[in-house]
Amino acid sequence: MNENHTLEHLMKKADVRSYDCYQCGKCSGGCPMAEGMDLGPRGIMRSAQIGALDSILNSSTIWLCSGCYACVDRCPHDVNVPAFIEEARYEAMRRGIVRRDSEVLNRTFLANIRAFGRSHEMLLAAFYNIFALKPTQDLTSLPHMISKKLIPIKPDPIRGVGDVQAIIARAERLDKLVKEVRE
Amino acid sequence: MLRYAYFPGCASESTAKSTTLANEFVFGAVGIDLVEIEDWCCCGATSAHTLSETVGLALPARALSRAERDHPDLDVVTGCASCYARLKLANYKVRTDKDAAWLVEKALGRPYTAKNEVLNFLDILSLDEVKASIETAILRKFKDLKVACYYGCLNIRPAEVTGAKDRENPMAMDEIAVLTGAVPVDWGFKTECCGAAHQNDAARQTRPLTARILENAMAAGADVILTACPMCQLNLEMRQTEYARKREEKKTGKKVFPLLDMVIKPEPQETIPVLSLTELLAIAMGAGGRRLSLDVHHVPVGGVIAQGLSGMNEKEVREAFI
Amino acid sequence: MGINEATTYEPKILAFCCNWCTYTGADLAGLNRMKYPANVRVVRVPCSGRVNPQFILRAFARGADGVMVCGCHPGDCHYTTGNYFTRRRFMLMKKVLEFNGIEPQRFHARWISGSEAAKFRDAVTEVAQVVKALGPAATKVTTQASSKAPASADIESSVQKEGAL
Amino acid sequence: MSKVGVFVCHCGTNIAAAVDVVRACEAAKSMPGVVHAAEYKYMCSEPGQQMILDAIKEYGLKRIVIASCSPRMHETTFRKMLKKSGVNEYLIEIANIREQVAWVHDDKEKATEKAIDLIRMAVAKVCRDEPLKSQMIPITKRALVIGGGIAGIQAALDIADAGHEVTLVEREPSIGGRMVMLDKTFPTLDCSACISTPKMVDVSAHPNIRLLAYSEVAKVEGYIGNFTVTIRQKARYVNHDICTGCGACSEKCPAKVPSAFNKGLSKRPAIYTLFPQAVPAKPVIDKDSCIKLKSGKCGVCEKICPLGCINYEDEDMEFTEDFGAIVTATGYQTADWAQMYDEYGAGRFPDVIDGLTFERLVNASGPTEGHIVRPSDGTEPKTISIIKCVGSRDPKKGRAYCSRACCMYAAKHARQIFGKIEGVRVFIFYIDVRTPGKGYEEFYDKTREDGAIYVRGRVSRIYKEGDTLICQAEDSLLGKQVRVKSDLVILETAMEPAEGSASVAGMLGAAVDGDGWLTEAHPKLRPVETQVGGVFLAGVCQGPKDIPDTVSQASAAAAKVIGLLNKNEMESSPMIASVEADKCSGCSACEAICPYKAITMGEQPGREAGGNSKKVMRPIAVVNAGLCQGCGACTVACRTGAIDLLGYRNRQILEEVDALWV
Amino acid sequence: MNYTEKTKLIQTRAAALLEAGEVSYVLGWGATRFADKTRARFARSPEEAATLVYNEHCTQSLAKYLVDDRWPETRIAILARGCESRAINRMIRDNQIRRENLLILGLPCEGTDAERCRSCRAHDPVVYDELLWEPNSTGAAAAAELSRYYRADAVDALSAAEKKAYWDDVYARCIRCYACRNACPVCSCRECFVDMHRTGFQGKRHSATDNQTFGVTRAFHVGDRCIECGECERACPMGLPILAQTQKILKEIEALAGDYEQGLDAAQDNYLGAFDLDDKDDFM
Repeated sequence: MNENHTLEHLMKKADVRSYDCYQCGKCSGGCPMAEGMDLGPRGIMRSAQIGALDSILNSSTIWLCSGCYACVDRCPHDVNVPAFIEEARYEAMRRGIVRRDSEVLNRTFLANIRAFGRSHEMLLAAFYNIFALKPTQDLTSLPHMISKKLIPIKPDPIRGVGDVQAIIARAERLDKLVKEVRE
Repeated sequence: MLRYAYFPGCASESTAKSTTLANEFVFGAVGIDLVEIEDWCCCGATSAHTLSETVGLALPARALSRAERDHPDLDVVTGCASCYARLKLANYKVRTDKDAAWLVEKALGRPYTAKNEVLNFLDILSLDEVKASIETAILRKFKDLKVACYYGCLNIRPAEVTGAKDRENPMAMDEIAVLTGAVPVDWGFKTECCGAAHQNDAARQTRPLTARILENAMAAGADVILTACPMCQLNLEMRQTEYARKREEKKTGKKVFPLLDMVIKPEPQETIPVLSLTELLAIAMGAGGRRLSLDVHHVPVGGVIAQGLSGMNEKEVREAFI
Repeated sequence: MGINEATTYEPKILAFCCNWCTYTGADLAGLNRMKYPANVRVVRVPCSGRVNPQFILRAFARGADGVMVCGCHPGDCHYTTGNYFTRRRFMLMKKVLEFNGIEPQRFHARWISGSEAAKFRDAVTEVAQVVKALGPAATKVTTQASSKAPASADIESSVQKEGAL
Repeated sequence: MSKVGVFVCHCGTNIAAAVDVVRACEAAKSMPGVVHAAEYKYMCSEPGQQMILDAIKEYGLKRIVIASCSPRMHETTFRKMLKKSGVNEYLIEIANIREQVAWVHDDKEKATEKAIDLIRMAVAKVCRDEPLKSQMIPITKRALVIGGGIAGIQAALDIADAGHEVTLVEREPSIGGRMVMLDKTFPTLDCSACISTPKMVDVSAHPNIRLLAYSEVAKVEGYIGNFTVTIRQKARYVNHDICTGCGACSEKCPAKVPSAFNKGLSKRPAIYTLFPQAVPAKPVIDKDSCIKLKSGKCGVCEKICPLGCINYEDEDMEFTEDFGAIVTATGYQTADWAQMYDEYGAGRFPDVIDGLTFERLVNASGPTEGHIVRPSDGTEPKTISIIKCVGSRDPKKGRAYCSRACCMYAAKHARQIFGKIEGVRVFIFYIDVRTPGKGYEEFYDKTREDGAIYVRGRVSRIYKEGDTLICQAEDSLLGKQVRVKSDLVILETAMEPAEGSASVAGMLGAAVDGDGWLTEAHPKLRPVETQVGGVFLAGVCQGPKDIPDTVSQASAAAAKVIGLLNKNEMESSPMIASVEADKCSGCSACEAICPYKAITMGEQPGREAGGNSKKVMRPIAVVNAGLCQGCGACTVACRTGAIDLLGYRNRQILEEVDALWV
Repeated sequence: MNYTEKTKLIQTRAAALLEAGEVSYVLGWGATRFADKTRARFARSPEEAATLVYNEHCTQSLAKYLVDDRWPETRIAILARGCESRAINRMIRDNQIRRENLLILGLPCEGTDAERCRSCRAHDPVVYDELLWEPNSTGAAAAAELSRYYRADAVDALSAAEKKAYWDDVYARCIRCYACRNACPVCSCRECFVDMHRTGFQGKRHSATDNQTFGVTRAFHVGDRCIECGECERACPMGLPILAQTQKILKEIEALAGDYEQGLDAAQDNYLGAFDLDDKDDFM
């Protein structure tokens, strides 16, 4: 598939048509994460319009979207930007393009679930800080957390942890399968 | 008696201790039976679906399919907006998207038909009969306690999945809070994303927006922010000192070093307590502070509760709540 | 049917076109010198709502290989609502023709506006191809002695007659 | 005997190059009914026409077929020619062998065959053509104008000046419409009231104009030249024949309700005139807020009125009038943005107002005497945000179309603000700035020069922080999010068809589009006419437009009306439906299908069917020749074929079909 | 109640009406010389009323006779079962007869020998002035033996070639006697299209093609108004499946527009005489 095809395919999957967008900026105007984004939702749509898949896949926007859907809600043409962003993010991952911080968090998170079946926020934060090389992030809250016993010292895995692992493994295989079928 | 299959969510076991206790208290008091889904697992929010669409649907579907198997007549309810969003989406996708339904079933290795609804606490507490029970269960009323109700974005949007009618200025929570005598304020960030999902991996980007929510609530004259989600709650209160110091820095121009604060312990800052809606209800229904473990809050809540429940003396307050 | 027959056989297709949209569109196709097969014969009617299903039956009974009814797009009718009735009428007509053993591909209805010359060309070309592939209509074949010869022979004879004129 | 003459045109080489015209002509000679066939280079030319006329004489031709270009080109030419020859001009058919044969087919053999087929079809049809005669319809020389805004006023004045009687119907107690609510008009910034009130006075003083304010059209019957309209005059409770408009009653009336004219910024009494310069300048009682009419107590106005004009027993009055033409000028209303935009506060914030409210706020004769203040606390705003396209260009929450005037009046509002508040900051949020009009771009330039800051980005939401409002948007040219602290926010809302315009359209039989605007007969070539003969469009009821365009369209509609009314009678097309009364069974299927309500089922004397020929009164379809437009939909509904379309009779079409397979 | 009792009731009521001069005649059934056949009978006097019969052989629907007396001087009484009453509604809707001219004696019906009764879905009269006996609730509610579109379904099940062969056979047998038209209560034109010689809708040749043209055209004329009484088939001397064509039209209308049943009241829209902005046009 060439780049234009891929872009079209991603938009089709997300049920988004680039011509629907007339760049009014209402999405980026209301996006809570916009200030931290490079393209922002409007920029994503603009890039799609000019066929710049590359700039979409390499943007921070696809990693920073928090999925609050405020943009779609207010969009005069009902362009589902978050759905498109999600598809673009999967495509980026398929190509090995990742944002380091997000990757560390997400992988740590999933490892957490694989290990225990549930997520333990403070454990997650601790591991994240280590792997992301940000030892001091949120350190100020640590004393409170410890003193109020909000962090379980030794988390218990759920009984079905094996089941959860199997589900994740199967789901990841299915993802690959779907991708292959598509190509 | 209303019965629901209950999905507590991971936060209930750690940071949301007080909220979890309050949930149990309130639902017990109004006579709603929450049957915990047996051996539930994490819904995957928000990393799983970031990485993989199928994993993101399969994890919540695991809990939902167990609920469907064990309690075929019960709708599923959760008290966390993040969990709600994932569970509801899995439910919605299985109902509306044949491909997704197929993937979910294959990944789970067992059927999930999505015949039952997924609800959040607000849906249940807003029922007329439940509101009536809340009213009778309330023993003491707050006075002049101004509350800013924060709904959280994921309880409300996307509209096509949640079916929420009013997405900019919802009133369901305000209408429940009123029952306790609290006075909801009109403010501008009821459904704005608080950035909880990215607090770890994009701290620099998310903290300003969390701070902005707090500032707007304070500007609207609120004494306390009410939340409908433990993730929102933790996120809104956890770094308040840091935000307050940042504001101070902006005002005075004097550089602030958060880590240093751990040692020098600066003067108390301009902060706003954050309570979950069920905590507010539980207190009005007579629950004590110790019973609810209200001391786990990062921003102390005792003062504002005492002020709201005027007539209590300071000693009673101390004993009851802190 | 053999390949040779298929190439020599030229179907005759009757098209009822409304004066305000499709007829104008057909004229525009001419103005733009668009090319399409010469199989279609246009009957000008004021509105597609003027086209009585009986006209179509008559055409088939006479040996038409294909019939088209074309009008303005719904909502654009020069007479406001005419084509809405057309739409209902010929949705049913198509089913009834099929029910009566007439290949439904021989009957086509199209919305073609006055500016859609290319659509007219494409529609006529498409219908001509479809009908040509079907071969001569068998509607005229009857089981009674009083009836005329089969349609294919009929067309041939009519072509010969025209040639002789 | 038919005695058909066939004439094949070469059209230079246009036809002759692709069609063997000689062969076609020869073929025509042996077609049934044909007594003469000829071909010629240019049939439409003077000598070509002469050749046909000569042939008619020489061969005694009774019917003519011309194989040439499209009938859409020269049908009328040849009809005119026939008129000269004494042959009825409807006994002619045209075989279209240029646009639909010569120009579209390369194979000369096949093209010629097709041309011959088309000629044979035309011959078959022409043999069944009947001589038709167009009818003359008398015209009532009076016009009705519905709506007393600037469009209606202009149209009424123009028609009246041309010497025709006009009745102007306005549902509000005064004419003036939206324009008198405005403070100034772009691009000249002249006072809106100063230019519109003299016209209003002209209307009331014009000897040819009958002004019916506080009235509505209740029913429309008839057709072009002959409309009968029922008008309902709402109960005014004030005898306008003796009232002098002294205003004492309004002053003393104890009831106070929000003034719709002032967009709720002030209150008005129950007995009121819409505004000081109202025409007619006499009050009416609003029965929904009058204490006396609601509860029977009060009666202050009756006591105070020196002339005894007050009549609490007044009732709605209906009467009918005849007209030859109708102009609809029902105008617009602004979109109810509070119902559409939760993200703009859905009306919760008093300092978020729409453009029309701002017009009242900034108007010297408005409730604040022209001081721009915040409705919430009466203070003067220091920062004002203007948001464009509220309800326009928004297919999801509002209207998909552009409301056309907002870009300009947003700029006008900015300049009005700069003129009134020292040191004010004005932000204008826009998606595009559209200024197609004389002097409009220059006006926009001046607005920027005055200091308006244009921000390209649709405001995503408005929220409150303390006392101020924050407009959160993206400056999409910078790609940066902006939050503008504003003391006052003005939403430039979309124009929508006025409430009730659809029902007026329904009464007239005129079409409305998906948005509710009345539809013109042709978007380019017949922009002020509707599909219904004798009904014309003026102003915004046809689609959003600004004042200059509205006034020009009103004058254009007036010109059309004058043209119609200057005639004593008009010719109607004879190609209409006709009923064979004997065959009609009265089943009324045709009545339901007629888009023009041209068919009625009249009880008529007729004979009972069958051998027993008792005379009875029975329902029979009757076609109103004035209303029928000749679409032929009824003919298909009629199973018998009792109703048929002249010029396109069932038999004629069947003959055409048959001719194809001889 | 058995048929003898019902006949008695009819005779008594008819005699009373005629005695009182309330109606000029009572339209019902009378005996013939064959035990298993009845025919229409116009009882004009109390004595004649005694000749009226009612039994399982009353296969003929009486309604069509009303169009032969559209302008009666006194009211006409008619015995009306489900099929007659629907026909009456239909004829009122088409301005052929007037309700005020009729005194409708409703007869809840349990079916006759006729084949059409086996697919009847409306045994009880839908319009009447008086009911002569109470509806047999079980009888009315009982499911019809044949499905509503049984004839059309049978043809629909055929392949294209089989359909053609089927109709070729049917229309080769048709003798175009127009009995179907004459019996049909919906065929109320003063002059049928087949008789409009000048217009020439209908070819005069006696060929299968022209016969089929007649059949299909007739189906189009009555299709959206058909009350499914089956009189056409009862009248057909060749025993042709005439209902198939109208059933097909009703079946398609139902598929396109949902529930569609005619004759239920006298103010229904005809499908082809109305439209909906959202009508399907997937044949485009």
